[in-house]
Amino acid sequence: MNTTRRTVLKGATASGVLAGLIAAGALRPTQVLASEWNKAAFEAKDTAGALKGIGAAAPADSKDLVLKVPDIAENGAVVPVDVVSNIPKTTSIAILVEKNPSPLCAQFEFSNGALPEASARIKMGQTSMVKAVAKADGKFYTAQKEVKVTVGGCGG
Amino acid sequence: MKQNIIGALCALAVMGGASAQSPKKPVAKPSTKAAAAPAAEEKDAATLEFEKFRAEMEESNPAELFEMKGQEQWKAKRGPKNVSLAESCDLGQGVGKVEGAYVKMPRYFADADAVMDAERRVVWCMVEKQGFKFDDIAKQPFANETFTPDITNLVTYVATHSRNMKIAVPLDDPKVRDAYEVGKEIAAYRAGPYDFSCNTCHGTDGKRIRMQNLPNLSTPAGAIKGVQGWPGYRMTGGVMLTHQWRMGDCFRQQRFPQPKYASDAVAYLLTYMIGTANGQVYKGPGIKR
Amino acid sequence: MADPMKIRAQLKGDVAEIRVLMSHAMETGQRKDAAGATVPAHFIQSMTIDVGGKRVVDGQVGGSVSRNPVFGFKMKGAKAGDKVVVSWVDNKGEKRTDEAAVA
Amino acid sequence: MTKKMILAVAMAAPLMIALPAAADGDHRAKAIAVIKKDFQPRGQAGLDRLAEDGVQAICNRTGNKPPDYIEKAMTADQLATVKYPADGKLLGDWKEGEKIAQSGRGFTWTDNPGLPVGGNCYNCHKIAPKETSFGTIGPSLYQFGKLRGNTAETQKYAYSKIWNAKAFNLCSEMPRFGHAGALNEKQVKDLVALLLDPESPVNK
Repeated sequence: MNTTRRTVLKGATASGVLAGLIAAGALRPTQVLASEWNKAAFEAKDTAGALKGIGAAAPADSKDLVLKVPDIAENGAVVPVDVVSNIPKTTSIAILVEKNPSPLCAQFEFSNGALPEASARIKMGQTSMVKAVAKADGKFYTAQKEVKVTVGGCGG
Repeated sequence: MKQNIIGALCALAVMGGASAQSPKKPVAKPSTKAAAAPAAEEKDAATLEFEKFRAEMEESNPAELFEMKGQEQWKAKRGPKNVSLAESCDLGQGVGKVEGAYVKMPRYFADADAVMDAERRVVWCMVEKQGFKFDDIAKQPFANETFTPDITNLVTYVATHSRNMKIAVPLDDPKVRDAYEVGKEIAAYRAGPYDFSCNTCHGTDGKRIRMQNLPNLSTPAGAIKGVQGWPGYRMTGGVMLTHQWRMGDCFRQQRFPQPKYASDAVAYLLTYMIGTANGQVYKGPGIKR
Repeated sequence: MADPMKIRAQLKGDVAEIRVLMSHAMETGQRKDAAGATVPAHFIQSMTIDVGGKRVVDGQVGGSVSRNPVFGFKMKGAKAGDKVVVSWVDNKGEKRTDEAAVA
Repeated sequence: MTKKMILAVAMAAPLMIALPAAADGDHRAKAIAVIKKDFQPRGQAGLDRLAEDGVQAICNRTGNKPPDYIEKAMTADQLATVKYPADGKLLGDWKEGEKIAQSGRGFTWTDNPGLPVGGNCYNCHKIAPKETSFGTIGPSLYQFGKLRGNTAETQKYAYSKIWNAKAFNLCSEMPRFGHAGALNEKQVKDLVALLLDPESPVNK
C-alpha cells in the first residue's frame, strides 16, 4: 500500500511533506490515489466551460486525432468511443459529449509507455457531437463526430 | 362428421350474431394498392452501425462481472446446509461439472422428475442441496437496477462455460421431446386482450417491431439468435438478465399474466426454443440493447 | 464493499492491451427512479493503472461514463508477468483495487 | 354485446373437442393445462386473460388457417361487434391520431390501468414518413388515403378494421382495439384521420 501511494504522489519533491500529511490523516485517500478530481471541468454545464476546465479553451482541429464512434447509437446508455492520437507527444485524451448536461465524460493522462489511445463507453441523452481533445506538447487538438441517438423498441 | 358439427355450431353463432345486431351492409375491403412490406432481414441503420462495434462490445461484456461473482458463489459453501454447488449440483454432466452443461439443457433430470432449463436446475440444486427456500429465491428472481440475485450470477457463470459450443438439447429423450412439443403449443397459444401468442412476433422471418429485428423462433437460424443473447447484459439500466426473465417479459408484452418462476411452462417453452436451435453454436452470454 | 473488477492485460507483439471492467452504478445524480425520486449521484471519479510499479494511466471520470464501466488502453514496454494494478475511487469515497498479471 | 360474448364462449367450448388434428391436439391439451397451472395474476393481468374466446379458440386450433366457411361466418360475426359513433362521423383529428399511434402503452402487468392505452401502431406499421422507427409485422400504411381515397367506404373500412381486425381476417395478427376496450370511438376516429385525412402527413 505504501509503495503504491508513493508512486501515486504527484510532485515527488514534496513527498516527505505529503507523507507526513497522509500519516496525519489530513489527506483523504481520494487525493492520494490520483490527481484530484477536476470538479470545475466535470460539473461545467456546457462544452466551452468543460474545455476551459481542462485548460483547452480553443483546441485546434486535427486529422491526426482519430475518433471512432457509431453514426447511430444502438442505445444511448452505452455508446462505445475509441480515441487514438497520432499527434506526437500526446500526453492526455479527453472525451466530451456536447449536449450532455455535463459534457465532460473522462480524461486520461498517459505516462511510462502508455500509447495515446483510450476506449470507453459513455451515456448520451440525445443526438449530439462527440468530441475528443488531445493534449500534445502543451497544445490542445480536437476531433468531433455526430452520434445519433434513436428510440428503442416497443414504444412502451 | 366433425366438420358438420363445427358448421352447425358456427351457423348457430352467426344467426345469433345477426339477430343480436341490426343487419348491416357489409363493409367491403377496398382494393389494396399499398406498397408491399419491406424486404426480409432489413436491418436498421443503428443495428448495422452497432455491428461494427459488436466484436469489441462482446470482447469486454460487463456480463463477465456477473460471471466472476457466479463462479465465486458456485464454489462457496452456502445455504443452511453449508454445501457448495460445485460439490453437490449435477447439471447433467456429473456433479459440479459446468463445462458444456448449458448447451445441453433443458434436459430431463430423474432426481427431480422434471425437464429443467439451466436456471430451473440451479434453483433446484440451491433448494435441494444447499437448503435454500424456493419461495425466498422466487420472491425476487430477476435483476433490477439496484439488485442482482445470486441465481443470475450463477446462471451467467454456467452459461459462460458453454460459450462457442453447439446447442445439443437431448430431444431423443421422449420426456424432452414431449416438453418440446408442449412448448411449441405454448408458443402458438393466442389469448389475452390483444390475441397475441409468442408466434405473433416470433413466427415469421424478417419482421421487426419498431426498429428491433424479431428472430423467427421456429427456425434453427432464428432460434439461435434468440438463445445466444441469454443470459444477457442489457445496456438499458445496465442489468444482467436470464432467459427465464426474457420469457416472462415476452408474456408481459403479450398482455398475459405472469408465468411462475422456474415452472414447467417456462421450461417447456425453453425446450422448444433452445431445442429448435440444436446444432447451432452458442455465443452467449450476450449484450443486448 | 465494492465488487471486484475484471482486468485483462494481454501482450500482442510489443504492445500490451489492457481492458478493465468495473462494477459500478455510475449514477449521474440526474436520473429519476420509477417512483419519480432523483437517484443521488454515485459515480467513479478517478481511476489509475500501474504496470510493473509505474503509473501508466491516470484517469478522471464523470457520471456520463456508462454503468459498469469498460475501459481499454495500450502500452509499450510491459513484459509477461508484470503486475497490473487498477484502482478507482468514487464520489462517496468508496474505492477498489484489483490486480492481474500481463499475459 | 353480452349475448355476443356468451355465444363466443359457448361456441369455443364444444369446438375444443370438435376440431380434428388428434396428434398435436394431445400436446395442445397439455399446453393449456400447463398454462393454467403455471401462470399467476400480476398487476392488471389476471388469470382470466388466459381463457380463449371463440376467435382465439378457432385460430389456436387451426394454425390460424380456419376453413373458409368458418372464416366467413365468424368474420361476419366479428363485424357485427363494431360500434360506430352515433353521429356517423368517422374522421377525427389526425394530430391526436399520431399521438395514439406512437404509444405502445397499456394492458401489461406493469402498466397503470388508470392511464390511457396506446394504439401500438408504429410497432408494426410504417405510417407517417417522419417516424423512421416503425415495425414491419403489418403492411405499410404510408399514403393509405392517397392510394385508396378518402371516401365514406374507406373511412368505414379503416374504422372497422381498427375496431375489430378480425372482422376482415379472422386470425389476423392485429389486435381488436375497440372490441378489446383498448381504444374508444374518439380514439379510433383520430386514427382513421391519421390514415385518411388529406392533411395528415401520411397522405402528403
